[in-house]
Amino acid sequence: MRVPPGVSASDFAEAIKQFQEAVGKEWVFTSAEDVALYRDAYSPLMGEPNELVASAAVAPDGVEQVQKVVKIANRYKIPIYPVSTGKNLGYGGSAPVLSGSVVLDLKRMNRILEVNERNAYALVEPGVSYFDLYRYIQEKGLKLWVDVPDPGWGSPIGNSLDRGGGYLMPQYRNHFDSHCGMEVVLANGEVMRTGMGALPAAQTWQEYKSGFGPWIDGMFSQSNFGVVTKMGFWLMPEPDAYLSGTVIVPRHDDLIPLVNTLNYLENTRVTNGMPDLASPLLGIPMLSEFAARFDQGATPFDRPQDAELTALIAKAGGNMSPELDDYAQKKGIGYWSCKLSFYGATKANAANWAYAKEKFSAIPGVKFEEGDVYKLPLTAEQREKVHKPQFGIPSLAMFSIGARSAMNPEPSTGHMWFSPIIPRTGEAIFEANRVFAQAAKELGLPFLNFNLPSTYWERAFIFIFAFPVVKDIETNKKNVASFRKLIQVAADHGWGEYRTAPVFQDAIMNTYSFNNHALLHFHETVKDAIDPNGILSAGRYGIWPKHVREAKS
Amino acid sequence: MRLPPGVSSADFADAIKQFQDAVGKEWVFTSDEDVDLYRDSYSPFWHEDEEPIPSAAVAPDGVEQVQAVVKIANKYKIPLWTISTGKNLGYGGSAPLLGSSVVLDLKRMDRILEVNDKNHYALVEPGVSYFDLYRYIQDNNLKVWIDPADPGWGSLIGNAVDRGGGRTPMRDHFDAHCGMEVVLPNGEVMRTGMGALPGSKTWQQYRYGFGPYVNGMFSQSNLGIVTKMGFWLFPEPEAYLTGTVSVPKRDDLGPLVAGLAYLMNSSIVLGTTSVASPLNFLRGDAELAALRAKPGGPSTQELEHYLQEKNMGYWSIELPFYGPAKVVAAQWEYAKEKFSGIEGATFKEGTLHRFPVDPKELPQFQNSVAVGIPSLSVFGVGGTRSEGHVWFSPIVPMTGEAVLEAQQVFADAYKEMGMSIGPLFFLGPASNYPRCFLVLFGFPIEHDVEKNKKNRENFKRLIKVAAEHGWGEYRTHTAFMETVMDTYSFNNHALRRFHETVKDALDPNGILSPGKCGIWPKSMRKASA
Amino acid sequence: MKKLGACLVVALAFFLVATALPAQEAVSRSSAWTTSTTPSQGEPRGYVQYTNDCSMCHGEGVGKPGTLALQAKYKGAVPALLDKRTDLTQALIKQYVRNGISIMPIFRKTEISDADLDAIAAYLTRNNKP
Amino acid sequence: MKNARVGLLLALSLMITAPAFAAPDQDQIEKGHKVYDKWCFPCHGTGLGKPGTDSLAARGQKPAVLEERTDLTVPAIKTFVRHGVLFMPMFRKTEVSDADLDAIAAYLTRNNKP
Repeated sequence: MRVPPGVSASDFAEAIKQFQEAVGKEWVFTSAEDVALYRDAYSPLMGEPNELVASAAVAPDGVEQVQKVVKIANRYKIPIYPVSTGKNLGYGGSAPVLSGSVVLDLKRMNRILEVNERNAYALVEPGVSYFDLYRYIQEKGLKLWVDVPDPGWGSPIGNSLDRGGGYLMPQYRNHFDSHCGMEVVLANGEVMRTGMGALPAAQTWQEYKSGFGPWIDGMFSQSNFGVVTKMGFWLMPEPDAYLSGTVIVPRHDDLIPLVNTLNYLENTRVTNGMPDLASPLLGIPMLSEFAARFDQGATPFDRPQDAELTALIAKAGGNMSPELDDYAQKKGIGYWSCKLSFYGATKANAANWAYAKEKFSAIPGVKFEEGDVYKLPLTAEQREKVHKPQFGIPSLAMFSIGARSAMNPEPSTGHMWFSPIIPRTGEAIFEANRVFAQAAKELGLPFLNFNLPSTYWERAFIFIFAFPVVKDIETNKKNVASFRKLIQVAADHGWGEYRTAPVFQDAIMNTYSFNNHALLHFHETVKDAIDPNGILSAGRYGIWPKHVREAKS
Repeated sequence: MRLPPGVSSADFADAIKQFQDAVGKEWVFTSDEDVDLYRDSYSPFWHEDEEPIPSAAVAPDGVEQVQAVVKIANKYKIPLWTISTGKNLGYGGSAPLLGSSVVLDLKRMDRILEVNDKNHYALVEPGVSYFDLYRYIQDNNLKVWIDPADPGWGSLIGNAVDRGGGRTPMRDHFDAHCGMEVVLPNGEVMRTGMGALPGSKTWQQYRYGFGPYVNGMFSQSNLGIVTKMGFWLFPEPEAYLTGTVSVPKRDDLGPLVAGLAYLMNSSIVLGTTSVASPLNFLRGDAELAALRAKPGGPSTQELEHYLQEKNMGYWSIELPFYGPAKVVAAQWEYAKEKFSGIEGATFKEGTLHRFPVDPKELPQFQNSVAVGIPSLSVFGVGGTRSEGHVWFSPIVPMTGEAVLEAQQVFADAYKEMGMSIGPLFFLGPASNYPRCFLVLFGFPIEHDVEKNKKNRENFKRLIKVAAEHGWGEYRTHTAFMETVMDTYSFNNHALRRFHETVKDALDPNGILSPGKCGIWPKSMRKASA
Repeated sequence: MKKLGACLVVALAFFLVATALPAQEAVSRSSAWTTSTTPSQGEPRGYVQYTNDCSMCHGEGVGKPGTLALQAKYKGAVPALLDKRTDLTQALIKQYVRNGISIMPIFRKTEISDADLDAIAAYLTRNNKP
Repeated sequence: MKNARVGLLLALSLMITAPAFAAPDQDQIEKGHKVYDKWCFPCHGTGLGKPGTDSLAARGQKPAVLEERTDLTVPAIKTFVRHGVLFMPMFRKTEVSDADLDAIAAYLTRNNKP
């Protein structure tokens, strides 16, 4: 049996025994076969000696059991690594950052404690998945939508603590922002409630976020300061109707006013769904149609099969070229498009779309396509047709991106997401493409001709792209090295990643270095004070306990 | 000269000299006359020896000067009480919680560093007031709104870190911030969110950055001094429309509030509204007075009948709509449809305003704060003889039942305390925060020691009554911070003990704002029970 | 403990009769899906588990990457839908669930317990020729 | 102690009649107007929502708008600004500096009869 770093075999055996007493023998996993189930299925280090793996796993079924496990871990200074559903594939899965940690698997804590329809919120445990919560709401016939990320098996708690995003109105699709109230087991094993939850008879734990005194919830996101055991979420009332419409602009430089106008419309809540950028000319699909294209047996890259165009795109190499502009004009193909979504009253949706068209009309040559209009709830037939997350329906369709399919006969074994935040301007999109295309050339990476950012956040773009993980160790090694270089390239341009897999957490935290790493030092001071034995998620997001930092230096 | 607790006069004199070297002699205030300007004008301890008066005040003009002051304070273990504009009257003003602290007055740091009207944000220093930023935006003809707190002289930063609220779609002020610069208790400067990335392009566009999101730790706290902060602004919309919904019966409050919650949670209503009742405004009416004088008071039916005769609803809410002119009309139409399920509901449409607003229309706004124009009209609340007020401000659920229950509970408590009440007792619970009601009671402050003593006792009693019913204060005057924090006691005060652990680690000398929100440094902490 | 006991009993009971699938099984699930729907009362446990744990990727309809992948791999030589297959062995099913394949990840025992996996395997091999 | 001092100051300021002073120069008055607009107008100006004006009007003060007064003295203005009155708080020197206050006083006494 693998033993956690710095722990004697006899202490570990003793701790395992006590874990068994705390959670039941069958919920402590120590056999090689069982522990292997906690490997990161998409690990870019898969099969290498430095792959991040657990020594054991413990699966408590309630907050008292979590407290017991944490106290035992303190006694024997055993590093533990909580996961909720452990399905944040591409960002680390259920494997720890520090090899030899004991995974604290919260999947069994899957109670939905409350769903309140009138005030539109839910209180859940970490093992609850989006599928679970969705099914519960459907079963009770509640008129509520859950904002789901692309993979529906994720945990609302885990995803929000990792600060993931979705598709509905801005205040819901920012998953950390949409939470309200936490229960946390601290590193000393004590249970704490935040916000109004600290008031013993609280009536508004899920209605007012910050309570009284310092609002500390953010400390438990992307961190290793506590184990979140309950969390509240604001849900979106089922709207009256949905409407979409697409704006198409003809020229390369039109992206700049397109984004500026979009920002105005989104920041005034004229459009309140996730805007969906695409390029008909370059064949960059909308995010909401990406997965569906696999079902149609097509490649996701949707552009005219025309040799002239292919040659022009290759020649432009991701840059502006007058020939491409001319081609787009000549053929009447839009250079860029943006699909807008509207949730609300039928007439208000129509009036908002009309107003949006009026605003975009300032761009010469702009065209509009009317999209879908649905009176909600959707019919069974409509449900099959739509991009489910935009209607609060969890799905796994996005995995088509890496799965075997007609256009991808040799599938990867996973992927890792490179996800820098860039400004929400057309200029920034152009610059990011120039910079990353240049870097890709230097690193010998195959790249798309052009990448459009995602709009999960209302005020910034994520310029996200996937690196494949394959069976071949050498290829993975090269990709990991390239990924590291891109982190630096991005940081040099003022773009930082919003989230990453454990392999890269140190490297990215190192780029957030203002004033000699003041922020990291702040985290370390807090870490040492509230987790003096350094037992919780050592190394997560670049924060290491004192003894590991000292050993390193 | 007063001395901070535990500081020798020689040390204090040295420190003052060094403060003068750091910020300039004229910006260190030590004379009684100057220091008195830092008293809380609305102090509930007026004319009493407990009134916490500072020993001195230091006013730096930049982040380096703040760092220098903090380092000196650490050397001599001098407690610093940070204020921005110091105008949160009713919650403490510019006076410290701990008497004889040195006030760190950031009013001179009043630079507007950036206002971006493409991505709609501002980056400001703590001394910038809502008036300042509003004028800057007007002078530069930028098409963005600010969301002022009711008193327009407040600081964007100060109000946000106190977690104040306004009235427009960006009304949750802490929630609307993006990016901070903080001077830590050790004098180091730190930037949060994307600001930690040198050369960051998105400090005011993406909040969280990478790793733990620590910004909330600097709200209602004493863990750092915020020296810069970004705020998301609302782009100037095309139009603003209000519509008032009135319902005839007391029990209609349930469906009225449920409808409001739906509209707010669906982003149809994007601003603050409050539940009002004409009964609050008809206190002088003889017929109502007669009804109230009846033994046992009027029955609900009698009140309903009385209002019906006057052609008034029992409850009303004024819904604000922001957006394109045609959209706000459609939203109002939809809202009417939603509320038409309540029998006897009536609707009254307000004036549609288009922006930029014609200056001639401005006088039509009783409170221009709802359209992003700062004002001081809220001070009309005190009446002409008031010498100030402190705010009692519990959060109650956004349901009709909770509002009725709170009215009953607080009315009973008032009666028990021998305080006078109106027919409904409190003015409208308001939706300054998106999911709950904020109930505000202004406790009058007078320059009468006995009355203030009694009022303080009553205030503390109300805090406890509220807590017993699960309603906690969202913010409070320095005089009551400890009492309020005491009520947030889940699991033997686990939250406060957590704050104390963090406080001791970050501020081992306990120099920053001791006692703020009930968080004391180790050396001043009462032995825990 | 009471809950675990109940689970074990169900698991054991199931194991004993797994080869001859009962038409009606009292589904008294208490661990993994306490919070979610079962397709309908009285469905065989393996079907319930398959629906909850597998069908979101391997089911029918659009947006099912597992089904798409198997279609692409076998091009119709065998059904792309797992629950139409008659050639899967229980050992193979368990192998995929516990080790993953391509972008299908590993499933832990807190997600799909051994007993659940037995049930799924039994369900997916129910029509196999002996 | 401190409260006694405030009382004394107030009393003094009220007793002292406006001393004869040289007419302030126009620059000072203009500066005072600007500072007044920034710091005093939001409460003491004209129009709706001006609690300072409302309060003085309710007391029967005519005119209720400070700028229209011709009976204010420099010490009285300074006393009110530095000590507050009723719900009007006092103002610190980081808000209204002594020089600014001189200018406000000059502005508000510009039309006084000598």
